[in-house]
Amino acid sequence: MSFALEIRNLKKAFGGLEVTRDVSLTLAGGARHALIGPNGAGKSTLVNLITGVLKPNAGEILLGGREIGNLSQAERVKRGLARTFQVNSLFSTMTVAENVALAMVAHDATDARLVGDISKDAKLSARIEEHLARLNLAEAADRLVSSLSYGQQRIVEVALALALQPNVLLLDEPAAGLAAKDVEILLGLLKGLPTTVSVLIIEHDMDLVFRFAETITVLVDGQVLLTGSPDAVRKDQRVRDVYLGRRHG
Amino acid sequence: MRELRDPSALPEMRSALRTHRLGWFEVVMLAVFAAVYYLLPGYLPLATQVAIMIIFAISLDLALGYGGIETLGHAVFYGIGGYAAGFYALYVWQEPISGLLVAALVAGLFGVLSGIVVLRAKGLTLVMLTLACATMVHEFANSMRAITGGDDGLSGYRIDPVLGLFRFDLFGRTAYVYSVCVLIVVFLLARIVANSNFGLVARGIRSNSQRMQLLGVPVLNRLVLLYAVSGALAGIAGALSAQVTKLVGLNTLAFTLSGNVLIVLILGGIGRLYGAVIGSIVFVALSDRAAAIDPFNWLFILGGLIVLVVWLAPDGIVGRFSALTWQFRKQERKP
Amino acid sequence: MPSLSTLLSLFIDGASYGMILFLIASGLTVTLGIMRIINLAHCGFAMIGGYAALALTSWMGLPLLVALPIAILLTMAIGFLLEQTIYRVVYRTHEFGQILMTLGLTYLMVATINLIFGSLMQNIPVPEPLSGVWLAGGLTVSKYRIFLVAVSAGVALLLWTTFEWTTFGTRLRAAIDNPRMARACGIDVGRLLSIAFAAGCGLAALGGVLGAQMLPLEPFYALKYLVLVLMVVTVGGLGSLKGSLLAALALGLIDTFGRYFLPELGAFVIYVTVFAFLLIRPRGLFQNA
Amino acid sequence: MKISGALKHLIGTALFAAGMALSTAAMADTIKVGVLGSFSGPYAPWGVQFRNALDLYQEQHKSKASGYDVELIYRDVGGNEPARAKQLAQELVVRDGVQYIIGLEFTPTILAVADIATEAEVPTINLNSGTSSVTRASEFLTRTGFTQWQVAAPAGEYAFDQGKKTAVIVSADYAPGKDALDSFRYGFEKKGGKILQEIKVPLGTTDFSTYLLRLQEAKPDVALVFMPVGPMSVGFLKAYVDRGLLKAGIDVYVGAEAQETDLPALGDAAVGIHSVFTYSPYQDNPENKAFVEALTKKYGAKGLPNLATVAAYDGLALVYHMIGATKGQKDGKAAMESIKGLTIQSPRGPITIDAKTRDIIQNVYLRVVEKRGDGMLVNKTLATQQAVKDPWKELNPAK
Repeated sequence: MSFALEIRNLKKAFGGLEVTRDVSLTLAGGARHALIGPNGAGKSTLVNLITGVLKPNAGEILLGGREIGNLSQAERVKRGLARTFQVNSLFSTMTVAENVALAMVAHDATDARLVGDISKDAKLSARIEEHLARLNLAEAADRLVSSLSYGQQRIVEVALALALQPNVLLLDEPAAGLAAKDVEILLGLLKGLPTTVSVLIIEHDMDLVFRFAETITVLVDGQVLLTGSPDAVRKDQRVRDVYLGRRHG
Repeated sequence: MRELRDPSALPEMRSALRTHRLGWFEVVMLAVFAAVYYLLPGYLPLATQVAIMIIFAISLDLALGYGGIETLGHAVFYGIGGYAAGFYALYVWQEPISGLLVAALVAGLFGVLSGIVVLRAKGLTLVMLTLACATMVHEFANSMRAITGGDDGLSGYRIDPVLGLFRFDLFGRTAYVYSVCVLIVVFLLARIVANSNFGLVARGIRSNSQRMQLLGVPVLNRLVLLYAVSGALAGIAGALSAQVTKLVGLNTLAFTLSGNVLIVLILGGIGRLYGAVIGSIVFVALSDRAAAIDPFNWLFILGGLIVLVVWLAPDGIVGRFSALTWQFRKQERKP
Repeated sequence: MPSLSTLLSLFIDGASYGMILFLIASGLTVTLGIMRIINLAHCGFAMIGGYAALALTSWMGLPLLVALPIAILLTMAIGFLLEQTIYRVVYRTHEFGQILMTLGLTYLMVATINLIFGSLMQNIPVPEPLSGVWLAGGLTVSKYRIFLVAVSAGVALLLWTTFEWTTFGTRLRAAIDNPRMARACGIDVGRLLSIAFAAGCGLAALGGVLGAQMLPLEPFYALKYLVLVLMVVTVGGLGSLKGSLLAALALGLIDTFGRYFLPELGAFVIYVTVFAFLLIRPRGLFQNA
Repeated sequence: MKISGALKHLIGTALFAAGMALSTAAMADTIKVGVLGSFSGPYAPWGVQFRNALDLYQEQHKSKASGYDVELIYRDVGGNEPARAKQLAQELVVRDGVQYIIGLEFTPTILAVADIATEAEVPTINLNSGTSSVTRASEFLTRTGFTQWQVAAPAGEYAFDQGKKTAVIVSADYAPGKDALDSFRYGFEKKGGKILQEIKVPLGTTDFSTYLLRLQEAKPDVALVFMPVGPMSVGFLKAYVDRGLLKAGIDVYVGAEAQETDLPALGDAAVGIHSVFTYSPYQDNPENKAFVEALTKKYGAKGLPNLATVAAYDGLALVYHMIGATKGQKDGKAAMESIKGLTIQSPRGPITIDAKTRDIIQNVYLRVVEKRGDGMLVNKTLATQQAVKDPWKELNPAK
């Protein structure tokens, strides 16, 4: 069977500096997978490799069993790989509904359609409404993104990515900078995601990770230290060493 | 799959998508245009110029207000449309409506070609490239005297009666009604485009083109399309002017015109379509009257007006107005 | 094939034309580099300088070389005053607001000049020792053009020295390179800009006075030569004096040679060149940022 | 806007008529004359001359033509703006109800107005544009200025008669410039001269150095020059003398470029410039003396007239004649008939409106710039050709 996302022996070096050394990773359909590791472990580079910002030196990235290593970012999005950004990257001068609509239109590949009033497209309106309702954003539909709180903007990030109806959703530090209250809301939303989506979350907030993920991969020095269930990771001595500052072997 | 919600839930979404809706503004404008015809017959030539300017400003609003294409050379489409209509009437057929379509096609095509090269740039470079492009075409038309008539303009063509029925008359009645009808069609067309998926995407590109690209939308491609549509509409404005005046001059390609249409649009307010209408009426009417009273010092008024508007109402007249209503609505919503 | 003397003649004509463009453009490129503002009113300062010199020479009977520094100082004062007032608003507003506002300002300048001096084209008489031509072999060279090239080369050298060798220059370069960083380093960018702005107006005024033979004074001067000056700045690269100098010289020469060899095409040659160039190098010859 | 149904149409027409009546009925006894000119912008000097002459004429005749009140309505075209000229002409006819239009400086603006003249049967007097063919654009067009052929063809002939065997023609690149090129060539070659080169200068040029260089290298005996009066003509002649071409022995022949109003801008260097033209304010005839005296009395030294002034003065005289001939009634055809073959004593000498072509027939003078005893630069007449018809129309008869 093919995985939703499969990474095989991925390598990336900047000059002589090897940032990613031979990383392999698999996400099954509907997976709730977290990627953790101390600063400098190479998490961001891995995200950039998967999403296509960077090109790997070696290795393969397969999405639903098909190689995507040579595709551009936009093409990967088309194949069902969506992501959120660490720094909000929204259409801030537009309303929440418009943000979501943009993603939907892009996903449907109807973005070059010159006729047909978008607000009279009942199907689209219903989809937007449903989508926003699911993320508790229905109330904010007609508000400009720039007028929302930071926490709400983070959720719009997720909404935008989800609107692309991805098979694999990459959440790049979704809780960064959020207040505890907002983290709870976010967690609630993430738990409610449909099982058709496989989620890979990169996050520093261990509480969020351990409550959300079913599988955790620990990345250290550009290599996978271990992959296992939250319990297994929690109990692993090597992981404790890493996080307590004692350098691993 | 879940059933579609009942339509009563949709109006909310409609306001959230901020599409352009027909309303009292259009009704008032139609009434005004009709009133001008009956009550101010002596001002029909001027009113025709207003209608043409509105079409031109609407076209710029699509490119600049919706897509964020910063251009200081939009007259290039106006001029090309004008010359296309002139040549068409001179050598092919004097029928006016087909002339408009031909002009739109030629100007749109030029939009595609120039867009592909120009739109890769951004910011100041884009501004300069559009300016250079327009100046280049201006100088080209100037140096191709044998074909374009250079500074003497292109003239000597006839225009057949509209629909074979309405002759262009001395009083400018046909010209006026014809222009206003074309304006209505262009307004509706622009509205359709603005409210379409494509219109939304254009706004998205203006707001954050990088993210648009990452959503999988080929941004350059879409911008070129937008530029072409905008160019085609501007071409219609130029063609209309060519048919009504029966002469195309180099001034239709000049920097002054590009600057004026920008002034018109920013005066009115960008990204709203209404702005183009209000701005044109204010600008053309004011410049005509002021120039009639005191030709040279009129520049004082214009210059002062521009500085004041940008200072006090940076979003234009319509923008100022709708900013107030927006605030009002927000206050209303918040408990 | 034209003779060597023709080519030399054309070269001097083109170079002097280019140097005038450089003088006018130099102030614009510096302010553009720091503030990213398209100051469409910049040519207006060249015009103000030119008319100030005209008033001083023909109304008050001063010799041109006395009137020149006064005209420059006057223009600088006007520039400084505007920078302290109207331009404060310009800096704050959005990009198209800036374009419009400076355009509006240009209209005000045009109207003012027209009110004071009338709409006729005006002529600043060239002082006797500089008028006329030198004849050397088959070569005819206008004395005034040689004078122009010499003066502007001197000014360019002075600018270069200031830019490269003084603290003021270092700070200015830092501000152009990265205004935010410069601010963080404790450089008073606002003050720097005010000075650069006024100096730029002075340079424009110098260009306006000296260039009046080639770019004759009339109220629409401020708009007529604007496109050309903007092109010099863009081709040279925003904020780059060296770029502007090269671009201005190149444009002056291409235009002059173009008009000689392809007279029917007129100014078309120059715009095609600029357009093609910007396509290949959208950021100009030298771009700092 | 969309009128459907006969009733609506009827109401519409009635309302329209009412509106028209409102705007025209007010002053039925006054005959209105629309004046279109450039009263602002770089070409404003023309507008000023028009106005000087027209206001003077009105004052001298107490605004009464054969007992009818005459009112002038000025409208500013602001330069070579055909679309605006057309709009203004339309408004003058429709809104203000003018019976005559005079003015206009440029070929394109004249052509833009020609349609209106034909359609409304409004006699229109072209005061300046020198393109020969424009009078053919409408039966209601006539001219009181001059045609480029009228002065340039004789200029070519005179130049040859003065011993010049080779020439270079320098001309601004637009319609009258084309006429100038053809007519200089026609006149010069007819006598047996040789044209070495034609140099076309784009309109709006301010730096003439390259063109003068070409001219210099061609080494002709004489340069035949046409530039539109204003910035270009002054700029060109100035550059010409500054560059020492006149001193180097290349004589220059021009037309309207050497008018007295522009000579001060050239300075003493202008001495020796030849021109072939139809008017000088220092011309010696009683009409001219009275004319110049009245102008300078009314406007001071600034009142010094040029051909634009005379053309406007004569143009209004034609209008007065037409008003008398039609007894103040609006009858464009009869009005035009009344001036065909009409001769009036103009300050420039006698002028006649050609009965066949509606174009002007007038004397043409060969002059040279001289410094008078009082230091004034003036054109001294060397020779005169009587009653010159427009040669282009003779060569290109109407089909």
